[in-house]
Amino acid sequence: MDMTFAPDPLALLVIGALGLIVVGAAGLAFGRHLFRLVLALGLAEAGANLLLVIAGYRWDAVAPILTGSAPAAMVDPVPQALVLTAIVIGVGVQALAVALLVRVKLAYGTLDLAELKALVERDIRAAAGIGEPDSAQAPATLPGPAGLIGERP
Amino acid sequence: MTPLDTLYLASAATLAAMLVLGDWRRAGVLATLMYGVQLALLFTMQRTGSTSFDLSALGFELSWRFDALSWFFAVVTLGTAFFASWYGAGEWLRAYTGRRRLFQSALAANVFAMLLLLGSGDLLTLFVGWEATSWAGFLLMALAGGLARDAALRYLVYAMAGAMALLGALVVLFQAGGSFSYEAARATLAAMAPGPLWALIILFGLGFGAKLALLPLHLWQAAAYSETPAPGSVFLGGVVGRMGLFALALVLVGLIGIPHLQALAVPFTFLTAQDVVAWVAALTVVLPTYTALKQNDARYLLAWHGIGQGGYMLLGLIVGSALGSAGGLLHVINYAATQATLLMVVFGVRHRVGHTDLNRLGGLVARMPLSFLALLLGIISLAGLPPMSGFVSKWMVYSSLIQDGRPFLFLAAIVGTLGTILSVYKLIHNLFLGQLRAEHEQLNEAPLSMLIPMLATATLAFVTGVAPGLVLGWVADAQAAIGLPVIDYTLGGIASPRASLDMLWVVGVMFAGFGVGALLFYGAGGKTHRVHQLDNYAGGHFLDAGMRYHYSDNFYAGLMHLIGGWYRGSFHWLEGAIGSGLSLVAQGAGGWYRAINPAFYLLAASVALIAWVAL
Amino acid sequence: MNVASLLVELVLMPLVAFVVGLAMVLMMRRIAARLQRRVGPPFFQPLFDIVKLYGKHTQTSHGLVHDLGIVMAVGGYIAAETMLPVPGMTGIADKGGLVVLAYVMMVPSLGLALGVGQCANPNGSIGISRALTAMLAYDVPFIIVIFGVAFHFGSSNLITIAAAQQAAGIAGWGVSQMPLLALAGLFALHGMLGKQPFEIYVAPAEIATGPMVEMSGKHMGGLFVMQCFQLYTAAVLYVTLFLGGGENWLSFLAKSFAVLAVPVSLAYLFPRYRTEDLVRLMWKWPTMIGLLGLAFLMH
Amino acid sequence: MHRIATLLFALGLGVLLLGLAAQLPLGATPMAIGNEILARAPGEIGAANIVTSVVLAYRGIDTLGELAILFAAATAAGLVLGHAGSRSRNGEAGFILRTGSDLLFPLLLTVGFYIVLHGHLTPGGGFQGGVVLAAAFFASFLARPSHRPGHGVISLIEGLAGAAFIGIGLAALAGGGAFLQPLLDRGMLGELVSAGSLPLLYLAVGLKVGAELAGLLAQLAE
Amino acid sequence: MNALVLPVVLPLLTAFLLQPAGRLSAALARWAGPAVLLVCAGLLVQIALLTGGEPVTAAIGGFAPPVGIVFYADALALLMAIAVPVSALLLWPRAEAGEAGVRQSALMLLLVGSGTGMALSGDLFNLYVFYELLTVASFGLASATGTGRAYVATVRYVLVSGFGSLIALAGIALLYAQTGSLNLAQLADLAPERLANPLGLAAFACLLIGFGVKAELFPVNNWVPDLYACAGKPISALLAGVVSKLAVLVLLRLTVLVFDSPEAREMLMVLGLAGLVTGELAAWRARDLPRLLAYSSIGQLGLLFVALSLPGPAGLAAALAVALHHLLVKPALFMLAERWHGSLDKLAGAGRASPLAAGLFTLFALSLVGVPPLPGFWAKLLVLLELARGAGPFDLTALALVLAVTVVEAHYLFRLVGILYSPGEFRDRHSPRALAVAGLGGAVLVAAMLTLPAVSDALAGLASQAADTAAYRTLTLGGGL
Repeated sequence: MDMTFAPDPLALLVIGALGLIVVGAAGLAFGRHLFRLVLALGLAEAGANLLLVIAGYRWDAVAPILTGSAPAAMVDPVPQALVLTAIVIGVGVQALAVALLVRVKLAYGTLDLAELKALVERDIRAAAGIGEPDSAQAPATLPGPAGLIGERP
Repeated sequence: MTPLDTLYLASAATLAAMLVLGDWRRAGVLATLMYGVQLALLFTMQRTGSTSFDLSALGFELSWRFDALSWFFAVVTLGTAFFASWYGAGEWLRAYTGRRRLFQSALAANVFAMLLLLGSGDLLTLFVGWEATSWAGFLLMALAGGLARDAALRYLVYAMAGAMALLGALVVLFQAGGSFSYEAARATLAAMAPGPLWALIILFGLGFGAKLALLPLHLWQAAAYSETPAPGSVFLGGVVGRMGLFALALVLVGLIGIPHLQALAVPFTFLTAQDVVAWVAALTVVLPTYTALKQNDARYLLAWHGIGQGGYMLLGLIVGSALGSAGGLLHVINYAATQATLLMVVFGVRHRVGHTDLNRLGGLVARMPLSFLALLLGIISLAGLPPMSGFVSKWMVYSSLIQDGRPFLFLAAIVGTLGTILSVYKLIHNLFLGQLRAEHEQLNEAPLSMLIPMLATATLAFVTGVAPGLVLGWVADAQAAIGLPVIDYTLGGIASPRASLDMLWVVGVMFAGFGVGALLFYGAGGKTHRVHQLDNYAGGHFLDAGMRYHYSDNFYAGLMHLIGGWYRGSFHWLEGAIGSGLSLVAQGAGGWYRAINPAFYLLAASVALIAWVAL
Repeated sequence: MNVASLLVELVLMPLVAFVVGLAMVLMMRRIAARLQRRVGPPFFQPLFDIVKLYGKHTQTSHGLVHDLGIVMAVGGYIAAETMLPVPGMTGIADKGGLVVLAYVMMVPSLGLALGVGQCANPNGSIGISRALTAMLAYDVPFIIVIFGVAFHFGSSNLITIAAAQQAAGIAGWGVSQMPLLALAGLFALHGMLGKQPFEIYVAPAEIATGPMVEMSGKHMGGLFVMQCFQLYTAAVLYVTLFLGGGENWLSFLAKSFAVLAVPVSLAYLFPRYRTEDLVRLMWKWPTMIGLLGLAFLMH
Repeated sequence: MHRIATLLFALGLGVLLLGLAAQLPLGATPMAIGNEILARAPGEIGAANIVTSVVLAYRGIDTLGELAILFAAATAAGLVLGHAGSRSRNGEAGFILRTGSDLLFPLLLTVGFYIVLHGHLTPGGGFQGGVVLAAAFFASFLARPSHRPGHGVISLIEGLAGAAFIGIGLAALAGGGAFLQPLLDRGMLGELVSAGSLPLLYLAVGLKVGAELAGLLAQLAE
Repeated sequence: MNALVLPVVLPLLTAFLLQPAGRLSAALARWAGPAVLLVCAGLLVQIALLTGGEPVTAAIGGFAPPVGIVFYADALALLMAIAVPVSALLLWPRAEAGEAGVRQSALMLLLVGSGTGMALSGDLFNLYVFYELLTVASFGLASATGTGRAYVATVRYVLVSGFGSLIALAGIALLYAQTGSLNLAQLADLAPERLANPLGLAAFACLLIGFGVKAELFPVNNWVPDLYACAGKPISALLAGVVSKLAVLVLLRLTVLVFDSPEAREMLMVLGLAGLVTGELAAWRARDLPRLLAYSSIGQLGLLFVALSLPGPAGLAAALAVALHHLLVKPALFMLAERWHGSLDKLAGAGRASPLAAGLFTLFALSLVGVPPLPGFWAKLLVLLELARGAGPFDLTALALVLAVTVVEAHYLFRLVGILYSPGEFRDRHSPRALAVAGLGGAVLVAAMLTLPAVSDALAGLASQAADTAAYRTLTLGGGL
């Protein structure tokens, strides 16, 4: 581990990456609106990607492209390839998420979580044929007639 | 092909026959015959035992064999099944509106499963048999639907809790000893430290106690047994719960051993494991008996007594002396005959009347005298009065408690008996004595197909009461099989210097006394004027025959006024509390799964995880 | 012992019991009369009562079970007498014992209960309910006493118990060895007899509200016989357990009568107990005394 | 309450993560595979851009998976939005936008293809180029919503491009090699026609990504 | 064995070409998918027959591992790989007309390709890619019912999955930063010196969370109930059945090969227990059948994770027994749920309406609860025995919890059985295919019970092979082709 006292650019990058993750996670937790959640997720994902790139970084090395000149020490090409893949994956997922949000908005007219929750719960219950909306109770114990239970005074 | 193989084959054949032919008009007769055949096969088998097949699965050996203990319980099982099936073979079956094939198959499955359990040759087979019995019992209890289904479900919870406790004990024992065989288990248990041994005893106790309906695992039994169709109820009430006793005898007595239990102390007290078990048994005698006193349905009343009587068996067994354990085991067979008789009568009444509500019956002795006789014999036996068999086994338990110097257990046992006397009197009084209700005036005696078995079992209970030596031989062999001291018996009972009993003489003298009494009554004195039952006066005032009253509701009002407040359903409270607690946790769990944005929890979980990792 | 002499004993023992029981009934009535400053009945009055009751036309019989109840009540006690050793006769006491006797003594109660139940008179049923409750009350101290005695003498065989006391003399009697239990036993015994002040469940003075409501003629006569036996059984049992049994007839009878006379005389000082009060009383004092006695006995 | 807890948790997460990250051997990656690839790739693959070697050769099947993911996302989005029924957009964009997009379209197309084709030489490649291509089509679509390319064309391009990628892989397999084993001559390092089948693969990737993204965007825009 | 790659790429190829093909012929688009799956299954079976269960590898692109990506097929991997196309064939979604149907078919094919890849791949990042592909494909399939609630459920699924995959990515980054490798075999080599530290454990935790999303692992399984309730039942069956097992397989490989430390196992056990308890308790209170099944699925997978945390081949055998049992039973139950949609209370009479379905349900319920001699019992017994062997406080707590939760499980399952058989007017949806699939599951279950000794031997073989890390490493890194 490098022990220089000067502000270490790599350390800053790490802090940035972690910060992105943390901010994304906090955004997810704070979010009251679905679209913001998707954005927060993208933010956090960017952080993770950054972390992955950093994982392949070496001191005093160049990008892994052969330029004909004497090959200097190069950084690890693998994480870069991985990140390339990961980014594209992220794009795909985000696009799909947005598509889904469009549908949700069409179906319920809102993307607010609290409202959605109530609407969806009612919807599911209605579809399943369960009556009263907020008694999620299953009969935990036997409903016994008085004669069945001997000991009640 | 060993005799045991033949027995299993016959039992399986019965099940198969019922699965195929269960809807046939005469299926009941066929089943009865086949149970009879099994019983005959059992009697031709050597009492000391027989082996059967072995299996191997996942590297475990499973084996089945009979010893004298199994044989003894098998006799009770098949005997009860025989009479229960007979009871249900005739008119009862014709009137039965449920699914007959299902019912007959369920009964046969129960018998088969119980025979498998009784024949278990190692702990794994024991568990397999145990589960088979539990689930067959569940089927039998649930098949009537409605209330029966709810009760069966409750049973299932207890039975599964028990089975899981058992399974836990088994796997722990397996890892400690490396094998499921009884020998290995015996050796492991003998060398085990007190802590784990206690844990195992508790687990086994929970496991087997659930079926025996030991306190506090007894709440399920009354309803589950009562709501089953008549022959099933007779069978369940007569014998099924006793499988718990069998298993406890096998494990607590046979594998751990009474001396070991006596040596195992409860920390910080002067009690031993034996005392604890004995006290559980004693409480099981007392509390359910007094609960029975409060019942207003004949079936429930009897079922609650069934719980209490199980306590006597365990109490006798755990005392561990020759006399006590013989009493406990003997009570199994005595009780089976007794309870079968009583339930048959009660269901006979139900067959005729349509219900068994103790507050809406009375005076049936005029219409159903033979049923009355059977019930009379039954309640005398259940209450443990001479000359019936129930007395003999209870006497042995009492005597052993005296000899062992256990005053409080003795007190508990007798207080239980007193309660039984009170409540069985209520039973016979409210059913058969007092005023006959107008709507029952045209009632007929129970049909013959039901009368014969009930009188037969009553006779059995009487004969084994007069000559307990007839069955004490079986008991003695069973004692030997699980390493208990063996009782020294005679045909009439026990001959030992400290406590002797010769029922032949006692009963002889009793009947002579009755004879003299009868002579005095009928032979001497003036004429007797037979009046109509309702020709009554009270305080010089004629009681109008048009206005019926039978003192039946809240029969022991005075007593209940006094002691009714002492027991307020704390066990129900406990059960309910556990259910509610679980419900609360479950609600929490459900809430977590319904949270539409789980990110907050995820965040919290991540922090927890990473903190765990980093620290 | 040969069978012939045993049979003779079996016949004699109930007879003796009946005669002594008659005398006991007489004694009780005399004591009661003296305490109430009356003269009391003549010597043969109990016998006359029985003859009268049996001889009368029985107005009401509610059928077989009704009659059977009386038969069981009388027959049960006859059987019980053969299990109580008296001087010179042991009957089948070696084949039963204390516990058996205690349970045989419940048979008459059951018989009575059945008979009354059959009468279809609600007052009778209420009476039985009371009687059974009372049984529950006095049997608790009684059990403790039985246990203590059987434990102390190491046997539940009455012959052994009596012999052990006689061998040791008065110091070895139950009453000197276990005074507290003896006291509790006296309570229990008294409750069992259904005499003042615990007579509410029999309700002899207000027949119409008790078990006897439908009993007349022979039924009542049977019950009278039963009462003779009951007094005898209780007294003799107590003597056998605590007072050394019967070495000879003289001391035996003296002790038996004394067992009845002393508490009865005292009991008249108390007012009647209601059923519930009876239960409370029995479960409190005699039970506590008995348990205390047991504690001393066992350690 | 909830918010405060969230904040605390987030802070805790950050602190804990930092604590963990401090232990990472940053800047001194072990490069167990990396070194070997750096050493072998020029000779084995013949692509100047070693990342491209990794993407298309050493980890070619990852790339296939990635294409499949894009395809899956597009298909799923199509499935999701297909139910909605298309709402016709009203009117065309303004003159400036139309003209601008017309001007941009060939430019973007050229740049896109350049990036795609030089993927094995310089930073860039099928993904980056594909995005540019998609942008070209999307820009024209924004300008003239009515003149959108049909679903059929897009799906044909994406299907064929994907199939081509797999086909190249299978061709190697059929030839007795392994799936996605490099075919064709490696050529001279740094030349356009070099690195064997890599440029072809990248072309397939570029077309597929372009079609995929164009389709996705078009669907979302509807 | 380069042909190993075919069952992965053929479905992908078909998926790519399905839409253009659909324009040519509707029938082609409709039948191409199942046909390809059949081919894939046949191929895999043939590979299994050729190798006879011995592990083989395939280096993709001809690059020897660890540089290239390697496919590793031992008996377990092949079994899971075969399970994917077979399950997909049995649970192929109802054919929808037009473009939507073609798209659904394409997604199914993608799911199968990626699933097979997950079963076979021996490279961590490649696993991640396939995992993501599978996830995205399942998004589409799950929302295909087109109801609003299905979209919302899918969105939640997307969010949790997204969270999971970013965590997994971070985990891969952590892992890579320490070892510089992604090949499982090489990671196994490097693990003792590089990963036996908090960072390594952190990487494991991250991967656990990441791959745990599909495996319904505790903190990331929040999406499960609503999705299963709202998605088509065949899709639910597929996700709960084979897909979750694939994720488990990945975790199994990671645990066995790379993170074979007590701390990692402890973590797995705790999370498993949390899932077990919360799942079963939630199922206890569930009021409609799909959610009940979903919750119980969570619970059983919790049990699976508990089993997975047990060391040694015996522990692995227990885990595999639980996994295979669940793989068999849960899809069958979901297929039954297709006939019995809706509130539990309204199912009264279903037993009379279709006795076979109710009988099958009872059979599965018995097996799930663990009634001997059904396979479920033996699976549970193995787990319990291994827990008892461990005998540490964690193990014993787990033992007690597993046992206690079984009681709850029995209660809710048989409460439902009771409802099924009580009188009522229930009319079930006619769905012969659902019944056939469930019947098949039941038949296999019974067959397994009857051939228990053989099955148990096979299971032990699978487990010991899967637990043999040395063989894995030699075969993969020794350049065996």
